[in-house]
Amino acid sequence: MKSRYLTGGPITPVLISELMTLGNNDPGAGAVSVFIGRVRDDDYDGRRVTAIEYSAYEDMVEKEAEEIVRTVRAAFSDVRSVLIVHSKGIVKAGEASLFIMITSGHRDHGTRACRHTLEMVKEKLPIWKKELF
Amino acid sequence: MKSRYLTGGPITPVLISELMTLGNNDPGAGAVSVFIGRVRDDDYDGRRVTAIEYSAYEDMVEKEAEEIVRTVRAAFSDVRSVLIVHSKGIVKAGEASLFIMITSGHRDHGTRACRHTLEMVKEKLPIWKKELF
Amino acid sequence: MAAEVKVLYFGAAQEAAGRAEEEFRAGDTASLRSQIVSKYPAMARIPFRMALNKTIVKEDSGLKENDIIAILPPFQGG
Amino acid sequence: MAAEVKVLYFGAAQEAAGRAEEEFRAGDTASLRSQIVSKYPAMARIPFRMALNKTIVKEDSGLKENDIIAILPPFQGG
Repeated sequence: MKSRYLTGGPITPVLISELMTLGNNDPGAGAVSVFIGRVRDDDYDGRRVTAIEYSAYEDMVEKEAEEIVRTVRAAFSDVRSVLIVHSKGIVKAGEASLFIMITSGHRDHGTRACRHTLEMVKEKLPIWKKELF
Repeated sequence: MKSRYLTGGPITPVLISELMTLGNNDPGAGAVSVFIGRVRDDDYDGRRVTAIEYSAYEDMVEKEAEEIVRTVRAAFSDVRSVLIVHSKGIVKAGEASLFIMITSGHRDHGTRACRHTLEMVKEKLPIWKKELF
Repeated sequence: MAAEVKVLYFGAAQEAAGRAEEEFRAGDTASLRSQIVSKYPAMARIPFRMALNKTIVKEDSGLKENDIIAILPPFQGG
Repeated sequence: MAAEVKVLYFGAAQEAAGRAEEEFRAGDTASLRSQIVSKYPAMARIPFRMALNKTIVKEDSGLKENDIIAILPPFQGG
């Protein structure tokens, strides 16, 4: 992958566990806020989604994700780390395709930064999906 | 423990992984919002916190936590599950003492319900702490 | 009519009382509060609420035999 | 002065063009957009933005040799 923010296929429970330990070395981080986006088995006119194939403009994902991290850290001074990982390729229904983790001293900036990061990921990252049935 | 919402000692990374798999069986849950509270190594007049000992009125924790879950589910219709676990006993700096997980169809209710649950946990659960240095 | 009730102490109130629980005789929660503060002067500095059978007491409530009253300093969970 | 630039197609635009990338000659982004929509009529139904060297194009911009222009349908990540 050209981007550190993309991973091939689903974000597995094992990967999530690994990512979450990255926040564990900082005894000043009193709050860890995590958002995980998953593929839903939505119904489109009677056809059920079994998977989504994500594609991305990888170079630009890298640039925009770095900009999101910079913006979030500037806006929420209590934030100590920002982690964003998005899937590329096929992710089955029920599997995770997005992982965001914010560590912060206290809960207020952390929970707000997590939501803000999520909105910016959806708005700024050049990623597309194709439903598979 | 008399309450299903309390666990003895820290909420370990292994326990967190286990708790997070509880949300995995629902392919309609597109959003998983998690908050983890951890013991900070705060400084009190030059003395550094090494651990916190939590005590609780367990019977009342049970009753109040159930009420929080009911309230959150009623307020946020897209929420599909609410999980609350708090530590009792000694938790060292850097270790987790609170775990909240909300699964929801979409992100909006999930992230808001997570924050709301967190505020209610702090306001409603009869839990006390004692800093150890 | 005073009733025999069980009082549970938590957090800083447990330290102020030097015990986790004891029995009192009281007719209502207001009278019980006075007795507790008289017995343990340190309790006057703790802004405690009371729970009657696991429900926070919002106004003075009558007590009956075997009620359980918890003395609750400000919560600190989370 | 028209320049030789590389165009990358993503998402629905890639399906409309039937390819992932190709070369164009164009002097600015407005002229490039017209050429692309003329060549692939299906592209007219896609509300695409363009990125010039990884930065979203907000107003018509001049192009120079070897610029990279990405054709970006609405983002769908998250």
